[in-house]
Amino acid sequence: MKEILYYTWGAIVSFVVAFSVGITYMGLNRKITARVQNRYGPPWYQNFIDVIKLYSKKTSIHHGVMHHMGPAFIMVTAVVSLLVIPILNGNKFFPNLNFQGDLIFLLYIMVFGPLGMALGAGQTGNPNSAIGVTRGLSQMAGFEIPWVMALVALMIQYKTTSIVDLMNVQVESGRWLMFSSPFAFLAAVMAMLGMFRYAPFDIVGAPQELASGPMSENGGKYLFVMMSAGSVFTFAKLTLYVDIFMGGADNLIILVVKTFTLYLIPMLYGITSPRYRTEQSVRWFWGWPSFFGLLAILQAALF
Amino acid sequence: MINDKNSQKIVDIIQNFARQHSLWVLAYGTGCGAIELPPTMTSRYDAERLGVRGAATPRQADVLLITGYLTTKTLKRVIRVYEQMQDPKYVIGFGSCTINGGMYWDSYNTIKALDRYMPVDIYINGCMPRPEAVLSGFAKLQKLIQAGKADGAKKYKENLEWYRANQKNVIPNWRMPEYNW
Amino acid sequence: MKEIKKTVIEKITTHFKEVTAQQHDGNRVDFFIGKEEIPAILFFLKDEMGYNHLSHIACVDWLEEKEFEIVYIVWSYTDKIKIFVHTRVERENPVMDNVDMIWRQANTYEREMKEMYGIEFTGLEAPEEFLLEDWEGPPPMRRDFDTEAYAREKFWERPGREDARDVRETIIERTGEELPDFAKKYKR
Amino acid sequence: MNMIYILFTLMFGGAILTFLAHKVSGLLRDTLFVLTVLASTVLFYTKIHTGDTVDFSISGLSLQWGINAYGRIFSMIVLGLGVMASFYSVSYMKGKERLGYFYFNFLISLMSMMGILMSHDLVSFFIFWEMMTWSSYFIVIYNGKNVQRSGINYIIFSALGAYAMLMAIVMVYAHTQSLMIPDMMQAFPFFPAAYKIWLPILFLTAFTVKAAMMPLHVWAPDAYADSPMAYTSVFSGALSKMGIYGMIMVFVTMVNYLPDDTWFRETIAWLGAITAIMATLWAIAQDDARKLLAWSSVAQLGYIITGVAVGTPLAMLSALFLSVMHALFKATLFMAVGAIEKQTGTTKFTEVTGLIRKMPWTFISSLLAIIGLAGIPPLGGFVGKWMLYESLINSNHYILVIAIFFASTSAFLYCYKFLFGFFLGQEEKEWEHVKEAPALMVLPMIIMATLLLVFGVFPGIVLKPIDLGMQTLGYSTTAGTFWSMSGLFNEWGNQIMMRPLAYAIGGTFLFFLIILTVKGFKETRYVTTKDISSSGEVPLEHENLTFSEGFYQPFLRAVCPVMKRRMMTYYQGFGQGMEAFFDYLRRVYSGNGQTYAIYVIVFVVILLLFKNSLFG
Amino acid sequence: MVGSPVLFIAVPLLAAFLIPLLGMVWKESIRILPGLVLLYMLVLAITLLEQVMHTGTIVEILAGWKPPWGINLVFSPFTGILATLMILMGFIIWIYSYRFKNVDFEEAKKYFILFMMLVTGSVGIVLTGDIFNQFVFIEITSISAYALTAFYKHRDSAEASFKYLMVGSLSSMFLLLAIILIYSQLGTLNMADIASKAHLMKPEFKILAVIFFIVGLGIEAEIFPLNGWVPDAYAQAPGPVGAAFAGIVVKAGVYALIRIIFTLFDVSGTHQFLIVIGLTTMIISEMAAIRQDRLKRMLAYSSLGQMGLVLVAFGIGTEEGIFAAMFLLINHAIGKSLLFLSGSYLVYNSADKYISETNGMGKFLPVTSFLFALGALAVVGMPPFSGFWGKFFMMSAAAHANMLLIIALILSVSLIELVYYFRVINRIYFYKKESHITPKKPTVNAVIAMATLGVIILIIGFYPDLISGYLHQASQALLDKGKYIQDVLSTGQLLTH
Repeated sequence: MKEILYYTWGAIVSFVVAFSVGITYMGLNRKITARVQNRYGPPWYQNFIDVIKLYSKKTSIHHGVMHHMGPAFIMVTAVVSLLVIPILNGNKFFPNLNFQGDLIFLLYIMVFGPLGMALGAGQTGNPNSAIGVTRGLSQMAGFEIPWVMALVALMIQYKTTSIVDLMNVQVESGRWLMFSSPFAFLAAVMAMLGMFRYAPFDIVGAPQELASGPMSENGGKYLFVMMSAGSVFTFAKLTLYVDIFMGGADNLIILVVKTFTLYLIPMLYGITSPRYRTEQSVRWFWGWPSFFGLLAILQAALF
Repeated sequence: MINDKNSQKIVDIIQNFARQHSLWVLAYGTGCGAIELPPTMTSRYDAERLGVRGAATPRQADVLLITGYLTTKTLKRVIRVYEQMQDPKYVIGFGSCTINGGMYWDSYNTIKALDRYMPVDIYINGCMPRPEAVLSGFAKLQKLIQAGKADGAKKYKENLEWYRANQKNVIPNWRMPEYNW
Repeated sequence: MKEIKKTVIEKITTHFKEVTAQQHDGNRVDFFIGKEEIPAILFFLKDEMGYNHLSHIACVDWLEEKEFEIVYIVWSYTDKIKIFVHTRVERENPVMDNVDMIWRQANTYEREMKEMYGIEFTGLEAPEEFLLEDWEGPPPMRRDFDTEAYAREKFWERPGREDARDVRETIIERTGEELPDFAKKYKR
Repeated sequence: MNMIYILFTLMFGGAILTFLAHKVSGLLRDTLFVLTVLASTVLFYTKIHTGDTVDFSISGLSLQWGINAYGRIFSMIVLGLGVMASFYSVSYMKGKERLGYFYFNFLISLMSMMGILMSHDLVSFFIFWEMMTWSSYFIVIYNGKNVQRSGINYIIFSALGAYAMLMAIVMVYAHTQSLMIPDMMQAFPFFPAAYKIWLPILFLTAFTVKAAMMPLHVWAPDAYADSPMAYTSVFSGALSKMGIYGMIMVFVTMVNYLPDDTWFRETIAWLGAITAIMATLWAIAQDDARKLLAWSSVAQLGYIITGVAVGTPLAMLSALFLSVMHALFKATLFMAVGAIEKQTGTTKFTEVTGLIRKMPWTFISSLLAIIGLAGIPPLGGFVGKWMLYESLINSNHYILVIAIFFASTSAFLYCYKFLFGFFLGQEEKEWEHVKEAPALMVLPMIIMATLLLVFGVFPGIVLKPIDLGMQTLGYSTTAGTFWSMSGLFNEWGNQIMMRPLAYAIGGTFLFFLIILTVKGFKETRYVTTKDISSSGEVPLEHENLTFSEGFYQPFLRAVCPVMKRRMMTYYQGFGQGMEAFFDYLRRVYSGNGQTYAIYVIVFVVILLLFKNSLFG
Repeated sequence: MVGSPVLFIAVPLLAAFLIPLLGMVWKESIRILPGLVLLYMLVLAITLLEQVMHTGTIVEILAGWKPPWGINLVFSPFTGILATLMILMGFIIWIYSYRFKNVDFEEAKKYFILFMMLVTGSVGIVLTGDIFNQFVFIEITSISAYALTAFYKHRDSAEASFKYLMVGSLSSMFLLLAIILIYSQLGTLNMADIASKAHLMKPEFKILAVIFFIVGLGIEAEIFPLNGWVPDAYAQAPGPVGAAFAGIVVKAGVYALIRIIFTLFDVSGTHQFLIVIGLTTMIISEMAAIRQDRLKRMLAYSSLGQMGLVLVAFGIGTEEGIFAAMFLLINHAIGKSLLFLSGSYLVYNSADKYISETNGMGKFLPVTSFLFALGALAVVGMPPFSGFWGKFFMMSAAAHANMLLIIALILSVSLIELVYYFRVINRIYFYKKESHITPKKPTVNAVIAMATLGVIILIIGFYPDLISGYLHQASQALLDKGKYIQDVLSTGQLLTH
């Protein structure tokens, strides 16, 4: 009983951490974007305010059960991936549901949320939502390829499908996988650009064209849930990358530093990019990123 | 505990703070005011530092900007959009056209006073108001929100019949879903 | 250019007996013809003479003459000549032949004229209201339609602008311009 | 009399009685039909035990029927789906024509599938195989739509496969003088070298036709789409698995003994993967739910084929597990399409939208089935795919993993399309009257969807009989307990966290759902799907803004280079070429008496000229 | 003892002559008499067959002359089965055509006379042990066949009959040449005698004789370049006659050819020749069949293909092969007759007998269509119908003889066969009926006849052991040349009159 309480407490803390870090990152993203555009920009805590405002909206509407449950789907995905991804090296406090094969598990659970949200978006009957969903799914079929290639390369090279094993490898050897498997890292990072859906891969929710796509009917508290889930998910994904490529982290500060460094990549790439059309982005992912993925597999298989 | 008056007050303060500093605007680009918004939002005036940010759909928006004259045809859409927004919601009327018809005072298809048809929280004067005026309008709105006085939506809900009568007077062929908040 | 204009006029006048031609400077030729002949002349212009671009269909309200004048403006890419085909219909119950089978885009102009002037086009495909949504008053572009009175009656007006005037009156006052007779007659 | 005889007599007699009862009364016919399936299922599971056999002989050929643990895996699929589909079809087929014919062929095909599983000799195997072919063929053309295309394609390819198998059977028979499958297994290592190559190829031709593998798949989409949905669930769920059943036997008994089996395995595995990819892409391009599911079936079978071809114990386990799962979810989906077809009269995504509130149970079961199909945890599909990936990585098929994963990721696209097309989107006035399908149709779907969930959380329930079956095939046991499954590169028996994970997922889900529903969301309201933020416009009653035309156009534009050519074009070209050639040859029969007389003379002359070389 | 083999010749011939006489007395008798006769023959044949299976070949000597000089009839297991099959088919076709030309007495009389002649001739070909006698029976069969082909007196049927006649007379010529050659060399016409003395013949004469026989009999046996008459004749003859051609006449031709090759001469290369010619026949005719747009022509070509398959099976030459060939022969007789009988109802009222005119008949003629489908499935060789077993045995025989390529060829040709039969079945069941065709309901006797065939197909399909015992004996009998010679020439069961 005590153990369960302990783990629950850990889960809640990790959720809070992920939420605050993630939402801060998003705020920083806006700030940095503004600075790059020669603006003053909102304060770094702007997204907190936004989230609170969204939560304090008095009304919200839904178009049916699936629409109502859509945000829950994505929240569940975010939380479960957070539970599965080890947050700190060898830390017992943060929950760690990891197991052999959790990489494959993560690959699939990560689409559970988007798919559930897509169902919710579909039920709204808003054509923009459905168009956004089709674009999102198409893009997903694009970036999953280099991402999987990178993971498979790692799996081959280190003979494991467990994240903890990969982290241990790095801790023991003292070398980060981003240096020992550079191609895998390259492919994975390129896939990450699509995963975060920042420009140039933001056609999914293009605000001017699609009215924010899948989210176009979500307001108020639904948007609140989605924004928080998004921030948790952002943190979870970054942590995953840090875990498998950058040797994990020993404490939260290092984790934040590493994740933020990693987060700069999609952010800066996004700020300075225009937008791809769907088929262009899909082809982009099947081009160089997949080529690097292939190189990574070759490297893993041959050396 | 939530029903406790003091804590409710604190919650109100936090909520109003958040509402005040996070204004997602839905710019309904009618008339010439639409062209004033790009400078307002971009580098020169940068409304985002006030927390003002564009929203893509009425469902996500807090503030509805009516940027100029409204024909009866657009009025219908504007009302629809306003009713789709989530409470709390605010309306800002831009320019003299929304106030008294402006130069369209004798047009056969342009309304001449926006507040007869929907609750307006702030009017920004001018023909057209410049970005500075717009920003000051936002600041004024923020003050109103902070004071809890920006209750256009409440007014609309309470006086719905009056608004509806006015709207139907202008738009004879009324086929819209019921507003039942 | 002149030769082309001449041949055009010749051709039209030989084919259509009751047509009067009028030459203008530049690349413009005007024809005046009865309204029954309009489809025929337009077909002729398009098929025989290569005037396959319909630029516009305009309408003029000749209130005093109790007539509408409808002007079809067509253009040839080879001749580089504009041809204005004028015709007149009576103002009471105006009915005109529909020409959107010659040019599909004529449909747009005709629908507009139907709403704005109340001219009926026989067999016009007009599925729903076009520019004026929920319009109940008389066709607003007719000159005898009193915009101001209509607006005052229909829309609530904020007090304080009672002295607002027709901008044309102000202009006339300031410039001291002489008004034509018919305009005086219909002055508000 | 032996129980096995009774089983077949029951099924065959039931088929004939059902056929005859059609003339008497509809109720009697339906009752007989369902009773036959139920009774034979009960009989099979209570009276026939693993290892039971019965010997007999026909014209000097000694034959044997029986059931082993391997056959039991598939009998689970056949009879389980049979029972579900029989209940379903009683309701689904109500009011259609020629039901006696339909039920007769339905029962015959069930019987022949059981026969295939219970044949221990090649001749009865072949006989049941062919019976399965024609009975299913007669159902494919039952609707009378596209008969010349779907029906003839199906029968040509099936016959091609069957004849290849017949060839192989006579080769085996000529060589071993025995038709027993175990004898063949024992004798195979001692066959001549040419036989060793040809026999597996010939057998695999037969089996891959049924399993719809790449170059031989062209019949499948049409045939699946054109048969009545009540049968397609069996057709795609169980009948195609007979191909897998045979393939596994071929791989276990023959390919394992090839001197160099790598190229063989690689070829088949890659063909399976390409099938999966291409069929997935084609499924994405479909606008008709039947076609979409048909292509999706082909794609799913591609995974299974890859698993079979790779052939490590884990891969085999995953292939068998996926077979069971595929039977469950694809049957559910086909039944859902059937229910929608029954209620609305169409299966096109462009025509039906917004059924979720009208047919909630159908939606829930298809949602579960789709989640299973997509391989998302915690449903059954995930376990199978996981094992497949692990086995592929384990056996150094790196690129193959990527290919399979690509197909699997792209599958989300059509999965979403299916759910969106029918159930989501705007609710239309045209479908306002639509009600939930009758209970007899909904129940099987719900049962199967529930089973999918149960098998996903407790995969041991299915893995245990599969393990027993694999031991029959000569694999060592793969599972110690219900819970043990593979850890990659680790010993067998490593605990996985499926159950805690399932709890975690379910728990969090419920938690947030409750939060969303109760706490702080009191002001949440339902608004109709017409009330959407479309630039302030109010859609009219007859206006449907649902996005359904050209659904994945951008994606298809991205992949269009590979979709330009269709296999069918090549086959059609070949067929037309052949017919032209035949037409040319046929002109020797000129219809002219003089020509014929000349033929006689010429024949005599030729014989006389070459008499010494011909006869001696 | 019910009777002796001679009755198979004598009774129907007598009946054929009696038909017009009795017809003067009682019109219905011309219809009943053939049936009675055929029924009697059937009973006799089955009894004799049962007896032969147990006790050995019956050799009957006519006119008291002992072989090799006298005329003799040999009722061995092999010939017996063929004769029984022919009589059975004759009987079923009689049932079918009982109401044939119901109003036209003269026509019916002709038909039944010719039909009896046809059966007599065919049975005679099979039973006789004398080569010249065989020639005579072949002529009887052929002439009645010419007449039956031209029965409808259309331009087309006359043309078909003329083609048949022309090719047929060529065949007679060659046959006679062969017989003359043998007689000049060996001085005997008795088959057994020839067989025992064949080694005395000069090889070149022997080969010449074989070639003449192949050409002469090949026309009746419908081998490739000599079968141009077949489609026309089958298509133009009345429906039951087509069935009789497929079920009776061809069998006799094939028998004669096989007897010459297997028993009479020991020429090497004939078996290979049979295989090659059989394959050629099969391939070309199946290819032709798939391009036909008329139902009966399609069936005729298909029939050619089947006979080619039978020849290939004989050509394998092993006991297994002959067993398979016999199986195929029986299946073909039953299946193809069923197809002809039911098919002629499917296109009964259409002028051109196009396949497209069978569209949608399944609804209007359910029984006929079902039986047609059954026949098609049997002919194609779909298990569990009778055709499958024939094909399977044939293939295993070929595989035992290491002829794998042949199996592959046969299977690919079977694929073609399957395609065109299934096209027709699709049309019958799943197409919309052409409005101008009014389907004719089959008469009761026709239904009985067709249903009998259908039942036989099912029975053999599910229980091939019913006939396979007989067939094994028959194939042994054909292969055991010495026993044949011995039976005929010396001991055996001699029936002397």
